[in-house]
Amino acid sequence: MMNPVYIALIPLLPLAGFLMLGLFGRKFFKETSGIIATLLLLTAFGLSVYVAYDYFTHANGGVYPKTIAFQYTWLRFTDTLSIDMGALIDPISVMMLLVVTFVSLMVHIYSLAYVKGEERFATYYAYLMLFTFSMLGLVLSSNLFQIYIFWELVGLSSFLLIGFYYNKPSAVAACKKAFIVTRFADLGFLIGILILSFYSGTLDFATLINTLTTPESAAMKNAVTASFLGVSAISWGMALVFIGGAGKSAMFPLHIWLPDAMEGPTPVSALIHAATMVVAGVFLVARLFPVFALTTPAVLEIVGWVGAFSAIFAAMIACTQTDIKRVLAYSTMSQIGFMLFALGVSKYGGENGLGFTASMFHLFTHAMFKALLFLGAGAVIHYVHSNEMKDMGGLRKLLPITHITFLIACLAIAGVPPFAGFFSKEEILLAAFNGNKTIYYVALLTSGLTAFYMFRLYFNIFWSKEPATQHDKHHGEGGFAMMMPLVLLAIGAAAAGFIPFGNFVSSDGAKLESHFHLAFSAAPVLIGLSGILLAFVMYKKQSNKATNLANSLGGIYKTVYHKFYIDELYLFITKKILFNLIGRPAAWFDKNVVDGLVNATGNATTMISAKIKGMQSGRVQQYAAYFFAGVFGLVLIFLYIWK
Amino acid sequence: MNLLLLLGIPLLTAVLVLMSRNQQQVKWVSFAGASVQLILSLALYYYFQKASASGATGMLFQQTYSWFPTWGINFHVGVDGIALAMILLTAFVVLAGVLVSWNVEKMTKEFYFLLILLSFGAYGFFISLDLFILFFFLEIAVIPKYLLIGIWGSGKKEYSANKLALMLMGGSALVLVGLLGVYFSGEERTFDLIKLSQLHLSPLTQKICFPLLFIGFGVFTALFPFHTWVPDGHSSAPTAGSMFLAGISMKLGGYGCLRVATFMMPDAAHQYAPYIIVLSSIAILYGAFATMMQKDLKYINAYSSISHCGFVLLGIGMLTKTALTGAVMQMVSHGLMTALFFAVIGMVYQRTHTRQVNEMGGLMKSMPFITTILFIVGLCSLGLPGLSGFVAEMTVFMGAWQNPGMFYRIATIAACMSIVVTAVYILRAIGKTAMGPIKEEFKNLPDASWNEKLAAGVLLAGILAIGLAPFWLNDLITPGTEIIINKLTGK
Amino acid sequence: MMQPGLYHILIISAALFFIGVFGFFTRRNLITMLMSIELILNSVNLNFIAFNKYVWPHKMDGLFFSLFVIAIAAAEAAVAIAIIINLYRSHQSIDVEDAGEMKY
Amino acid sequence: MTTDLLILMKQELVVTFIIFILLFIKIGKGIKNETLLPLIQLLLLTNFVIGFFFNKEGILFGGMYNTTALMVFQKNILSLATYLISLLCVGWLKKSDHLAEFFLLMLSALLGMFFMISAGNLLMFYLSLELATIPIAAIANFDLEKRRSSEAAMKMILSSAFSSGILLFGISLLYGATGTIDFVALPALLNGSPLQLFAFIFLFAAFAFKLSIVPFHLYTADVYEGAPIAVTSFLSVVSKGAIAFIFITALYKVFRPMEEVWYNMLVILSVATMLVGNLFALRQQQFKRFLAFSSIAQVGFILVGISSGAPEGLSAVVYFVLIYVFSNLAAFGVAELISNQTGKETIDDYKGMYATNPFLSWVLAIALFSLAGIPPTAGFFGKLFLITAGASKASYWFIIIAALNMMISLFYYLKVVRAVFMDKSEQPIEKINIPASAKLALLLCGAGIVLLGILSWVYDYIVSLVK
Repeated sequence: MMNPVYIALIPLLPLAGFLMLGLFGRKFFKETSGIIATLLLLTAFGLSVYVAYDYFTHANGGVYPKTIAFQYTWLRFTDTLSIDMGALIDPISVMMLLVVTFVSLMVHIYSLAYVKGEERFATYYAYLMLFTFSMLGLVLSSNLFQIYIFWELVGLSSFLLIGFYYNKPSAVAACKKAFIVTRFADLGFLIGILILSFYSGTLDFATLINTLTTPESAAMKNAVTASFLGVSAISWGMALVFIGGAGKSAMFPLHIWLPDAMEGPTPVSALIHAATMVVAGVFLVARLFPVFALTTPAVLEIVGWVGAFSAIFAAMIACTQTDIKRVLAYSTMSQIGFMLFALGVSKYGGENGLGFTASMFHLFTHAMFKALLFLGAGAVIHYVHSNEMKDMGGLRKLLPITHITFLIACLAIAGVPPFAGFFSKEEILLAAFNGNKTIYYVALLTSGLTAFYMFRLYFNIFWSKEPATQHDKHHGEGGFAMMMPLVLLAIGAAAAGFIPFGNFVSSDGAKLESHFHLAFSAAPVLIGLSGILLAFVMYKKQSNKATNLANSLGGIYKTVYHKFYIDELYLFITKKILFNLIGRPAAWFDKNVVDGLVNATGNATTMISAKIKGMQSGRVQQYAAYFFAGVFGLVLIFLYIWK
Repeated sequence: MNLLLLLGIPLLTAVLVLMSRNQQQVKWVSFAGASVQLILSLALYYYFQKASASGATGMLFQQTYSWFPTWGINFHVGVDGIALAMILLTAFVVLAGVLVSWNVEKMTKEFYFLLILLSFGAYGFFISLDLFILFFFLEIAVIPKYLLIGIWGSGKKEYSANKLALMLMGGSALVLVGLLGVYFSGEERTFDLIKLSQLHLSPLTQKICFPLLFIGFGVFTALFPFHTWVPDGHSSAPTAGSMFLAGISMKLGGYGCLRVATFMMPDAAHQYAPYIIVLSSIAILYGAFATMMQKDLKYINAYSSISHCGFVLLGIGMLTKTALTGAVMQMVSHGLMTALFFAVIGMVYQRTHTRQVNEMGGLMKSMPFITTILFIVGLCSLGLPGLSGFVAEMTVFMGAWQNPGMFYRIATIAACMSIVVTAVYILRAIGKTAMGPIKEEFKNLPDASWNEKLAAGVLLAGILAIGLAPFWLNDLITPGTEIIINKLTGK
Repeated sequence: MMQPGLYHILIISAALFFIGVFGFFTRRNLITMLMSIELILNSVNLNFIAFNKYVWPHKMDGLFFSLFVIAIAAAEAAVAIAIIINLYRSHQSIDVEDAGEMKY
Repeated sequence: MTTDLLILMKQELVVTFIIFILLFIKIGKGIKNETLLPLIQLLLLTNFVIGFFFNKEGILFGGMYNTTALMVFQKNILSLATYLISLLCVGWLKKSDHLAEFFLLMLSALLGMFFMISAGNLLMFYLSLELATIPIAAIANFDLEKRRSSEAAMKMILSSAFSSGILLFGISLLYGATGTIDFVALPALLNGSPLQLFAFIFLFAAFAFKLSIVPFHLYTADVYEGAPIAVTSFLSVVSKGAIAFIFITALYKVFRPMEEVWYNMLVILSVATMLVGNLFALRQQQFKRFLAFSSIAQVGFILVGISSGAPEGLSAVVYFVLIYVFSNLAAFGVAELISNQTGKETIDDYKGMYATNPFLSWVLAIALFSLAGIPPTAGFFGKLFLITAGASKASYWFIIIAALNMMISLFYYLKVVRAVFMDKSEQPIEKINIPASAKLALLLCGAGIVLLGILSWVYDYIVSLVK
């Protein structure tokens, strides 16, 4: 067994980096913070590779064991319920370790050039380190509550990084939105945790999954029989947990924060809002997959439908957006939809667990090509100083490396063989085909859309029209620091598909042989290619074909362009309902009724005091009369009434 | 360890402050006193751990002196984990409060004297094991608050000071009646908490005295609907005053609710728990929603205190061990957090001369340290892991959820919902003050001075110590809550 | 001829008492008010004497009490009149209604 | 017998002796105030000190006069208060043309109170009550040229004469019903017949008048306001205290068989007294008048303690009166100093006083806090023990009302504190020149207020006396 210190070091190195740069960065490491952070992360990445190698070469009878590398009790609620901080090592966490450290490393390197000269350079790296730490903690979590803790922390680092340009009002609004929307989803997660912990009596993943997948256990019986609104408690719990996942993974209808999150620096978008954090929801579902699949298949089906719907929904919007980062954001949402419905259609164990493997595989490849896309987009933005497609065009000669790598990524995401996306997507579609036909067709359509909007993006950036002349050419493509990650990721995006993923990751830990069906792949590949062709026709040269199409679609186009008015709906709910119908009345009530009562008591006292002042009339005879009346009052009471 | 030291140091400091010749002397004497007190509290923690390790349970370091034997009043002091946690909280807040008041120019001596008197009351309250002296110390703390707000406050300070003093006195009047009810119902005329807790008070006494005591203490800790002194009082008070008010004074109430009302009257606690839960859930949500509409930073924190203190009462109302532990944790956490929040608000106000969030913006540029602290404390307030608020709130939720039954579930979910609303108002406040474009007049404002940094550091240390490693606090509190819960379940 | 009994005397004394009280309430002249008080005291004296004579003939407390009451009444009257004279100096009136400056 | 007489009546004899000295001084060639005043102060101090020596309990004159250790202590409290007044009011006293007469009358009243406390007989009681009242009416008029002073004296003498009439009528009926006026013999003869009840209510009303219990209190505020502060403080502290003591003795010893009746009366009247006193105090601007109503409210609290009918009640009342002496005299002392040097007597005049007179401000604040019952001042303990004593018997409602009245009273005490410490003023009171003796007295009061509560042996001593 490997040394737990190595595993512990993987998240702790970024943490150390965060503390060092966060506390002293501004003063002592103003220039060197980027290098320090990168080196730390390089070490972490090296450790991850080592751990992964070590883990995957020590399969126990063909099954990868779930082991707890280390665990400390952090907070003990009761004898059985406690938050433990630990590291759970299993195929998916090891895979995630690799993904997170690798992409993060790429982004660190890339940022050396991208963020250079920024006043808060050190702070930026501190935040990146914080994020990396939190994300690593999240994937290593051995405890349901631990994952929640890191869940919140990645939310925080996402918030900090989106709002990195804090003096831009739009960035401020975006980071608030991201935090609050995911927070709202986390509320579901939290309640889900409470429900699960109550019925299973534990927070530990292994025990929890064990208890909740054993139909004979007493806890299980309770959880299934106890119901609310006709749904069993365990289903509620899992569904609520999934809400948390859906929030973080920007699934419909909790996706609204993701496009806005593009206000952050582009490398951040690549790391957090494309490759790692947003797939946390997928990871969570995967983590609890046995419970989903064995105990609450109905909830898993919901997961599938939410994923499928989000996939096509986002793909449609992506076709209409003009901000390149927003296109990528919707594409991310769409791809995560793929991963989720892959899980949704999957079953537990053996061949039936293909969806699970496919989902993880897609997560893996997606991390490569989506990070690449964002970093490429970052290079473009860096060059043209704009996010808008209309400011771009014909950049292929000016940015050759970016162009090539971007193209590779586009091909990968469009599912063109032999790029990475093809393999993972094909597996997903196969799983969907076996599991749920409707979802399969939706997915097929979505792949077509994916190919279309990606190449719309590609052509608009690199072809379309001649480059505008006002770009300052002196900084070129951004130098080695920016190009190296692009190239490395491009290699990943091109080649990752050949990894026999099923050998490593499967729903039950056993190796899963993936078969390649040529006949089956034909349909998605053809659809993808036709999407690319359509994009080629419409966007290769500057023309008004696209505008004509948009006009002919009329209201539909407008609706899609405005993202189905979901943002407006949310705005209405928050501004009009939350603030005006709850907040304002509450504040009013407090000021006028509760406070008013207190003041009224005071005023009433003063008033009574003024009313009875006549008693003290200053006339001695009246005083005596009161005296006498008092005597007679007492006589009356005690001689006649009392007895 | 001799607990009377905890009272002696503040008294000595107060006397020395009165004897000081100039402002500098006053400040340094207070600073020294508060530091010594903090060290003493930490030492107390050390000795307490040592004693616990050797098997001592219950109230440790007890001392009894006969005070008014006719009435059975003894000067009986002692601490358990809960009290110790509160003492540590007080020590942290007092030191920070002394530090942030460094530039009080007006009547400095009196200011510090009152601060120290206030802390004296708090320490006494937490170590009391006799209800009479508990009440004595509870009331000692009222007038310094009145004067602090009335003399050094801002805004409609007289009104706020009056409201605060009167509502708190009203609360303590109810407490007094409740205490007398308990006193006269036992077989023995005693105010001794431990003796009384061993007696079984008659159901009628419990039925009458529990609400009296709970509401009475509840006024101190912003029990809905007796919370209206909180926003006005906090917002009018000078910085250190607000810190003490929210950080220490509101905790007296929570501690009283737990230690006096709930502990002594288990039957009534069960009987009234649903009402407590309803009121505290209302306070949590209602406070949070009301906060959302506030524009003044101090009002924001004050209203959020109502919401946060609701967790304390919710935890008490839930009557499970975890929930009670959570309630105490929330007291400590909220005390540190809100004190720090007020400290930061004070720092901001001192520089910008406004507390309206709409009039600020982009302050991160000119004062990175202060805004970072504002960030951290805001995040603590909205329950971010790694900071104390999260730990406490989660413990309360966990404990609350252990009660089966739809009623408890709904109340817990309602309370959980506040974490979203909290996020809304905290981020709104931070977004408007720290972030966004900076105004011209705020561009050259100085960042925190050494005393402010130290003050923030002290409180932050506490917040992080709980947030990052909650187990020590949990281990400290749990034996205490276990005794209470055993009494509640009749074990 | 009918001997006056205890009740006759008590009735007279009660009447005196109430006349005194009534006078004290209604007269506006301070001296007259003082005289009304004397009426009350005299009713008390009558009471004492009557009780002593008819009810407790062997307990002389009543008799002595009435002697002391008479003496004290004189003292009280002396001080009261002195005060009234001084009041007259400052107010130029001995009407009770004129001396009602302090009120509420 | 003779030695008994000398020792048992030592306090009365000393006071009488002082009265005679003053008489001789007055008859002979007058002495200047500057020398006379210290002499009187010294004599009063002697009077106070002698109270602590040669204590003996006993009965004189066939039960007309009796004394116990508790009574000696009560008289000591009154002596102390008188001494403090003589110290505090030096400014006003020095200016007076009739210093000797003033003390002559005041000490006569004090003598009356001493006898009243020791009275063992209704006749004795009546005589001493008159002796304690009539001289005060005379000295209430001591600001001879002031309209308000004579008005106050007039109200005082007429009201108290009226109340004596009521008292006497009650006594005569009681005599008729029982045939005795002796305190020892009375209880056995009380059977609660309507006539006795009737008589008792008349008696009770007279006590209530002297204690200013609502609705018999109306003269109080006017007299307090009009009379010179020295007299007001004497009235509010010494006279109230003495009456409270004898009232308890009367209720606990003599009218014990009627406990049920007077308990209910006390509850009703105490609630009324607290409420009315507080409500009137709320709206006062004149500081003396304000203190008058506040002292009415305080009496309401005393009634709570008395209502317990137990030794605890008695000890609590004695303790409270002792504290009340210090608190009230401190407040009056500050008022006297200010009024004497600036002529300002309203609360508005006190605005911003802290800036110019920190010492006086603190003394005033502590005194007011003690009156309000805020710890750590002794007033807190005093009030708490009264309520605790009352609670041993009372219903929750009564105690809640009493406790809430503490809150209302805090409101108006804080009004003064606010004026002194917080409000700004265009013309704050200028720096007051505090005479040494007044300063001494204020310090004594302050020390008393702070220490009496914390040093529990004072209370223990009282308890031991009660037993």
